[in-house]
Amino acid sequence: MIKEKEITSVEVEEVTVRFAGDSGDGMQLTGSQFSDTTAFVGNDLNTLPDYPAEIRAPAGTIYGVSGFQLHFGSREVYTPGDRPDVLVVMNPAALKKNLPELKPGGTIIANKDSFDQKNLKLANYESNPLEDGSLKGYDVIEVPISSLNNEVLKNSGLSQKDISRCKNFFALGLMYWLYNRPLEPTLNWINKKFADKQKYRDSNSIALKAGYNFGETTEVFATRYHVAPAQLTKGTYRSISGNEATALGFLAASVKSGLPLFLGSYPITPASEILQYLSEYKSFGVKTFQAEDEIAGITSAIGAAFAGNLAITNTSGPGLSLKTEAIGLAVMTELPLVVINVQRGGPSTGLPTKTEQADLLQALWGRNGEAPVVVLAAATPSDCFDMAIIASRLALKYMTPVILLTDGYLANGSEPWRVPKFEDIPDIPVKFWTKKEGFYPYLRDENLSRPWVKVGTPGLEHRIGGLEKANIYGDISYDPDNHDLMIKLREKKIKGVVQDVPDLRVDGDQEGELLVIGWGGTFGTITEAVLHVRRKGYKVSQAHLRYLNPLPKNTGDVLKRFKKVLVPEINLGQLAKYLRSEFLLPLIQLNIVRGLPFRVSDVEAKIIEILGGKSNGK
Amino acid sequence: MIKEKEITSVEVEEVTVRFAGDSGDGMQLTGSQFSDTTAFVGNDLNTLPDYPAEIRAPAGTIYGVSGFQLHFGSREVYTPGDRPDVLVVMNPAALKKNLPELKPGGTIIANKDSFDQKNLKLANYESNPLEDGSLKGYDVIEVPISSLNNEVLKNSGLSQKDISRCKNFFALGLMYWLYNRPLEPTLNWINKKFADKQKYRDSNSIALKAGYNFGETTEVFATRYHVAPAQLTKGTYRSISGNEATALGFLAASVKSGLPLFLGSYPITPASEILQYLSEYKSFGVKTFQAEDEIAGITSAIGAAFAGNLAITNTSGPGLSLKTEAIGLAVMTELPLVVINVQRGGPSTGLPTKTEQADLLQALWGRNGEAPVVVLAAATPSDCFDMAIIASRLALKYMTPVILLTDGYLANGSEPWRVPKFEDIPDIPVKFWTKKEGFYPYLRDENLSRPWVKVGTPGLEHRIGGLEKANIYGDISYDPDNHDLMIKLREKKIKGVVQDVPDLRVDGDQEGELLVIGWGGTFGTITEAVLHVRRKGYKVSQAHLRYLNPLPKNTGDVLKRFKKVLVPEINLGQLAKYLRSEFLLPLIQLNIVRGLPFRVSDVEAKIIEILGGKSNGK
Amino acid sequence: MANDKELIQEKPEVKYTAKDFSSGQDVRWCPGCGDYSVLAMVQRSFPDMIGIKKEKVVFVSGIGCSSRFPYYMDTYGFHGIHGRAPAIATGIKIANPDLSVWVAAGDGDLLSIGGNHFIHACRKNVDLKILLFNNQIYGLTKGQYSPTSAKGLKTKTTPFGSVDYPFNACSLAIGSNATLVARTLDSDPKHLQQMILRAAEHKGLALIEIYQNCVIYNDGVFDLFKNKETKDDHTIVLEHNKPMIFGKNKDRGIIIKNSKPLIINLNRVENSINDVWVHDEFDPSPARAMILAHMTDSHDFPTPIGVFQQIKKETYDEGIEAQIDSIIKAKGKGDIQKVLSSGYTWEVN
Amino acid sequence: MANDKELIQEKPEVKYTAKDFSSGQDVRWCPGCGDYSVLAMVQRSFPDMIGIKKEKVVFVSGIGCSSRFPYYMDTYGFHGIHGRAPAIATGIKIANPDLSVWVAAGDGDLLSIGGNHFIHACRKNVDLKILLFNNQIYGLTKGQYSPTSAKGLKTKTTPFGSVDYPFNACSLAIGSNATLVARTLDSDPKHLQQMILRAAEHKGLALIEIYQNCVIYNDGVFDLFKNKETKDDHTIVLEHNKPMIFGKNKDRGIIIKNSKPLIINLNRVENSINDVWVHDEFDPSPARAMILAHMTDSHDFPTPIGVFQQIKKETYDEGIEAQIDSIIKAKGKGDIQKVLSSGYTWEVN
Ligand SMILES: Cc1ncc(C[n+]2csc(CCOP(=O)(O)OP(=O)(O)O)c2C)c(N)n1
Ligand SMILES: Cc1ncc(C[n+]2csc(CCOP(=O)(O)OP(=O)(O)O)c2C)c(N)n1
Ligand code: SF4
Ligand code: SF4
Ligand SMILES: [Mg+2]
Ligand SMILES: [Mg+2]
Repeated sequence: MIKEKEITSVEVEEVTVRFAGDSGDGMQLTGSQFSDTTAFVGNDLNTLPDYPAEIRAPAGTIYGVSGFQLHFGSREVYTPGDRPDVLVVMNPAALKKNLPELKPGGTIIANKDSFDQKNLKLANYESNPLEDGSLKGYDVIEVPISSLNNEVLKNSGLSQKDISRCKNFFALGLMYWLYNRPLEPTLNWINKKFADKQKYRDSNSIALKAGYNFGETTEVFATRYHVAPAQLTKGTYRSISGNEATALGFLAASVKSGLPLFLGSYPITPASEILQYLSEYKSFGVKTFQAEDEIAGITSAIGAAFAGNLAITNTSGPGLSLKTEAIGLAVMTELPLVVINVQRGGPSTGLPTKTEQADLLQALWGRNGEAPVVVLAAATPSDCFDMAIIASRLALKYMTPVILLTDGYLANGSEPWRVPKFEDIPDIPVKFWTKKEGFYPYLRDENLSRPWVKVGTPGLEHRIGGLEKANIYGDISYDPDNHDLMIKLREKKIKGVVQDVPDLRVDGDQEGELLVIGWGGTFGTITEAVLHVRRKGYKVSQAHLRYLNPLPKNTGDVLKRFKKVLVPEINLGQLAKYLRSEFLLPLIQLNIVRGLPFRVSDVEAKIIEILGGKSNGK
Repeated sequence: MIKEKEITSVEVEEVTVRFAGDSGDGMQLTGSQFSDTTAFVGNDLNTLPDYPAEIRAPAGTIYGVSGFQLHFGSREVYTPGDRPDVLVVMNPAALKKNLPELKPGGTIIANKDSFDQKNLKLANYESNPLEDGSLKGYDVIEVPISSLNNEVLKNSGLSQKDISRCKNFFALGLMYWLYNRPLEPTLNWINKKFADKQKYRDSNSIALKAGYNFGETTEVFATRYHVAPAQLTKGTYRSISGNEATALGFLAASVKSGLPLFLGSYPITPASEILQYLSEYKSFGVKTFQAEDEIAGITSAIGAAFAGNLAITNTSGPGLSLKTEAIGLAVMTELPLVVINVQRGGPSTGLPTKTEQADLLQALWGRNGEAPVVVLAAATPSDCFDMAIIASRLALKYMTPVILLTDGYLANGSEPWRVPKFEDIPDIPVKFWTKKEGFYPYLRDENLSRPWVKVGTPGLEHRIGGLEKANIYGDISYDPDNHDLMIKLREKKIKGVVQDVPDLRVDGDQEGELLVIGWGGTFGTITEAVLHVRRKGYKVSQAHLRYLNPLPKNTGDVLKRFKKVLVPEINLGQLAKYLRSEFLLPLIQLNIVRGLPFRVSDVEAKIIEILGGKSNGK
Repeated sequence: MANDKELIQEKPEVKYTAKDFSSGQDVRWCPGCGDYSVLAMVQRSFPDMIGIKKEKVVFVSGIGCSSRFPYYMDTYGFHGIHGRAPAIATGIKIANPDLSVWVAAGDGDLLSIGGNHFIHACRKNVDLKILLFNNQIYGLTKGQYSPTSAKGLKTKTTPFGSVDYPFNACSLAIGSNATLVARTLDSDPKHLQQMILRAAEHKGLALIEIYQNCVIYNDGVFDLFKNKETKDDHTIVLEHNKPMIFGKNKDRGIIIKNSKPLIINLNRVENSINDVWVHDEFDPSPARAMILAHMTDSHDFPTPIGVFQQIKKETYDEGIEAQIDSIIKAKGKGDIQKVLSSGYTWEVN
Repeated sequence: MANDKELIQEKPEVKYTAKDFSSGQDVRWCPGCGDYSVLAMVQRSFPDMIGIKKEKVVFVSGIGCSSRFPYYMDTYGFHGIHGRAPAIATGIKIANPDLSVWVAAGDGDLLSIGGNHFIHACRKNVDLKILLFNNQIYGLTKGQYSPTSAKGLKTKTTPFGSVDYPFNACSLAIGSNATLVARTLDSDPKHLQQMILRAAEHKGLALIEIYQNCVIYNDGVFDLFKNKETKDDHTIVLEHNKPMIFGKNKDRGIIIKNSKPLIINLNRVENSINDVWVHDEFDPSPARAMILAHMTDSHDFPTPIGVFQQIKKETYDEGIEAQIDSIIKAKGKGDIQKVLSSGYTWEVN
């Protein structure tokens, strides 16, 4: 029964959508297809998957729910969004789990068919929320997705199980209609993916189109949303997650430096993907060594660094703890090494699949003895690419271990990335020492770096190790004054890295009432919060640290230019501790440690609270 | 040729003596005998051995030199002394190695016989320093110790090798004469030691007496020193090193608490002795488990804590690094555990036999995630006993890991210790939870401690582990708000330990110009330096931290009462960093990292420099 | 969580049911995972263990899908950190030798990061019962290869196939002097239960290698040993004092020639069942167990299922207790005041 | 320190002397330590290794007396942290497979803290030559017992005697699938040198267990195998294809019965040299090597000296290189721009 229907088209600036369903419902695919299409139409966007902690929990249970959130808009988007405006739920468990996060008054698009006795019970619902009035206040749109999908595919020749697998495309099609997105990108993807499986190709396409048409024709939807393209820098874009960006960054550093890349690693959530991505690049000569444990991961990398490779090791919290002793060895032997730590919820095993920023002090000082290293932190998923290259550059230039901090949110979150032209990335110069004359293992150049000799170079046979080294000569030395000298030289070398650290940039007024300063993966949230409060008429400046040790040399100056400084962190105040001890300044902390990215609204509220709740004008 | 000789008797307040010789020369024994006798006559004293880094380096070489320094006096003595007043050298290598440390104008007592071609060469001497004038400015006393010793023992029936082994007793006898000490304590020791070896008993006694008589009769010595007894608290005393005191402290805690002691350990210098001492106490039911590595050392201890033992693990720097991850597990499972870290020179393998204070920040913050623990540090060798008991008490009361820091200097250094009456030591109450009603693994008492159930208790079967725990119930919980709550509860619990931390005591004026604040093993040096400068007319106060986390609650107040605060540390300023971040106060640092205890004179000089070089009066 | 069932009174003869060993927590393995069957069999076996009281039972694990095991048992349980279960368990056992201490560990947990603790527990003959959930993959971290994965296996971290030779878990245990080494299958509940009971009865370190199917990341690796059509030809069930024969018609036998196994066809007239190797579980020589362990190196030989070897010798915890007892017997209990005042002392008056 | 000898030019045929391999650093072991003889023999052996250039040689160690070894060799050297030498060495070998990578490790270093890295290097058949300085004690830390110390040994940490059963290093290596397993003595320079050369020639993981005397903390533990009067009765020198006979008069032989070794007296008429077990170094079955390894379990049997087993198979580093080569051959060298731009892309204009 097709008839003309009246549709209101509403222009919105930004929307947050969450797709949620059973692990088997294909929500990750649905989400990433929606993202790709959204990128294609020119919106800015940011995404975050929410995997269940269990590998494959029983179907229909709450802990089996898989989610994917994306936030897109016609202006710049920095986070995957706080609470979704729209929640698409494929079953009752998905509703149960995600409803608390939905924005008050938000829209729920529910697969009505799945709200049967069995699934309600699995989701611990006493009665059907679609019927018992408990969803009052939300805009609930019930769509019999399963049965509509079954209907259009009944002649597809697919088994019922396979037909059912197409229903996420139906939902996707419906969302495309709702947000005015073209079907072509996904249709192309389907064609490619199922190139030699015609039945699947056709069925998925049919389901997608059916969903779209359902929106077009049914009475249920009276409003359609339009989100205009954002103003973005010209170029070729792709979507990239932090883990993939990290892997690509080191691959690029390897090619740029002309050094073979060696990754010594042991799988651990949420860092394993870096190993997984890099193991794909054997055609670049990349060697990924899945070691027996984290200690072998790093010590093999130290061996590879000694042998002349670009050596890296990646891990997450508990693994960083295990690498502690060996990082000290890299400090003492002054070998280039990058340690990537994808922070997750701690302490101990903690919350392995969740995000946190609580490994900063460990990265800075968590080693026996005075063992200074360079510490960096990526700010956004795509920034991981840049920081990986910077980390490699600094490690090689200063012959030092570098700890690069990312986190679970950056690792799994995605954002559009303007693909760089490889030739635009500056070279990474590497000079191995080759001449016999004047060679001593602990000579120092103008950067206090010692010479790097590729093992195998004739005439330069030498020995290094973890005992204290005689200055210049590198022999074992128990001399008290030499020890004092070397302790101070190593410290000075790392302090000297500041010459390669760009000054801390302040966004907004360069001085004033309030500066919000963060580090690492909270960049997006803080940025969005600052933009929001500015729009509300508050004056607030923002700075963000990507270099933690050494800090940019103007850091103290920047902080002192503001009456108040707010430090939001997903820990109990680690950066705050550090900045306080460096600059003796009182700082205001915001510490919410929920294993999740900050909510923009939490940061906003805190800023407004500090500013006394009244606009301090523009 | 015996004749009356004129002897001047000089009264001195304090003396520092160093015995030095080849590893085989028995210098440690000589030193400890001298110490025991010195204690016996009522002096206060403090000693420090200086072992060669090599196990048994070739005889006569510089790196084979073994030393023993002791500092004794008629007033309180807090350190083994800076530069010795008297240097006893058994061979040229001992002179070569130790001369730079001798006080200008100091006395050298040299075994002349050993300054032969071969030994001079082994010590890298071009010419004989006893003859070439290079010792001008010192008071050099050449004694043909070897030949005199050979002479008196020629009829002893011992082999030449064994005769030669007695020569340290000759030297000891001579020193007893010089410092007016009785022979009886050592004679008694010899009689006991060689109870069934008459030949050795007689020979050593003869050598000892011969040395004494040599002093009495030879022309060479015209002066004899007298050091009056010190004013010491009444009681039974013994000499104790930090490692033995640590071991005894935990043994006492085990008896006091009624809990079997379990030590999970892996040997490492300078911490192995704690394992060695405790392995002697099997008759107390002590279980010492020498594990395959440090990780097994601590994780076995965690297992033992779960099973209801008083569980401890000991190590030094690199081992602490390896225990990092497991300490986090103990934080999450909230089990009582003491981790003893005997700090040594770092980073990495560093200077294994040397002392340092550079593991403080690691102890405080060197773990993944927010993993707060109690951190304590012993101030003197005998204080290790008290701190071991305190550490056990806090671990058991608050169900938490406690890190107890000592260092290589405390571990090996000795001081007189007034043996406590066991009944005077307060009990350590332990209540295992036994009743089924109302039991939940993560319930909290008034101290925020959770219940401890001895495995084997019927009806209380429960599971704990390293994943985040639901408040009260202890189930695995991924709930964001629960995580935030638990992170903050764990922090709060450790902060609450402050109720058991005595206020920071200030020695000297309670406010004023300058406070010197230290922590751990530098107590003696700082105390002596402060006493010295006070004697010189300067006004300076002193405070010393034994509780590092939480800090005594009046710490900030104390610091603020002084215009200037000096923080001397054998690291690059770790306590200073911590205090700055806590109290936002500028601090003056003194950081000398030579693998050795501070020299009193260095601290003195710094204090005087800060005070502008002129006495600020009394 | 604390269990909220009735307090089980200290009676000498408690009669348990399998349910008494279930903690009631929702089990969160993937549907079809082999771990379910192990859990069921363990819970069913405990009531059959004579003299074991459940409060004396501890399950210790590291990290992995299989390491969730302790949460599902209503006994004491400790979910440790990755790889450290044998060390934690050793501490528990030494601290309280009365306990029955079990380790539940994956192939990554026990043989990759935990390899050292494992071989040292074997060497020392600590009285631990180790259940190795060998699915030849890292399950929990979503499908990377493990030290027992077959060479060439394509996984997330070996997209072009692994170049590692795998560990042979039984060979490693034998090389480390474990005193009970056995293998079983998640799919054979009866045999699985037998092996669990054997471990329970053994005084000393027991390794039970369980071929466990991971339906998600390594589905079907053990099918050859499980499927009706192939299992008889590809497994051989070890029985003490029985000739080693196998095959659908029990017509093939193992003989040993020059310390190497050979397969003979018993249908041939020249071969007789009397020539066939007779299994001896209690053979103290490691050669037999080693030959059995390495029969899995090639699919030409059937994979042995059952007890490879069991040796009786003092356990580590017994040794520790005996030493303490003998010292106390000889010297008496320690006197703390005496120890504090030991060595050279002097009086200050 | 950098060596200050003449730069050795890249010539195909460099003729070295032992001195070329001495770094000239003062050797700091105790006088009489068995480590000296190993050092001398290693330095003497390198000139005999065909085609090895010294700049391609790396010695890697952990911590311990024996771990000072690299400092005394004028080759590349890395003195790592305790126990990690096999892992560091693996990284070096993978990064640059052209190098000849040697590990010098004590029994504590390799088998206690480093046990896991050791067994994994064995399993993977990484091309490392491991010299195990087994003095059955912790030397550097001054005399605590080690995992190879005999049960009952009194040491600083076992004042009442150790209750640990020791590891059998060769058994562990065999259980972990090492491809060359051999044993020698510090006191037998000729044999020591032979074993060093065997390790050098072997492609794959070679474990050379060296019974090494620690004069200070465990003096004389190997005397039975060294003293003129006892050594012939207590050791048996393994030679390929030779019957296993031993004894002062070479009148005792080893036979194998039911996979167990027995000693026969060849002077008896009923015994013939033809019955004696003939050693086969290349026997691929682990049973033989295992029997040999466990002959040390009791002093009733002579301790085997020599190569227990050598197996040829692809090394780990070869596998890695081969995989990379085949991928590049098939797909060409990677194009970085292509990788950066891979996946779904879109244009913003
Ligand atoms: C120190 C540390 N490293 C790594 C991890 C990540 N991790 C958790 S389980 C696991 C391996 C799981 O495999 P397995 O032990 O075989 O257990 P399964 O899941 O297959 O039962 C890894 C690598 C961790 N939790 N901790
Ligand atoms: C992480 C760590 N743990 C412990 C030590 C202390 N340590 C140094 S060497 C050693 C063992 C030495 O024994 P072994 O490996 O047998 O070598 P040996 O000295 O006997 O040659 C130990 C325990 C250390 N340096 N680092
Ligand atoms: S991932 Fe594999 S091992 Fe883990 S629960 Fe699922 S099926 Fe079992
Ligand atoms: S302690 Fe023992 S192993 Fe170490 S150098 Fe001395 S003799 Fe050799
Ligand atoms: Mg597994
Ligand atoms: Mg050793």
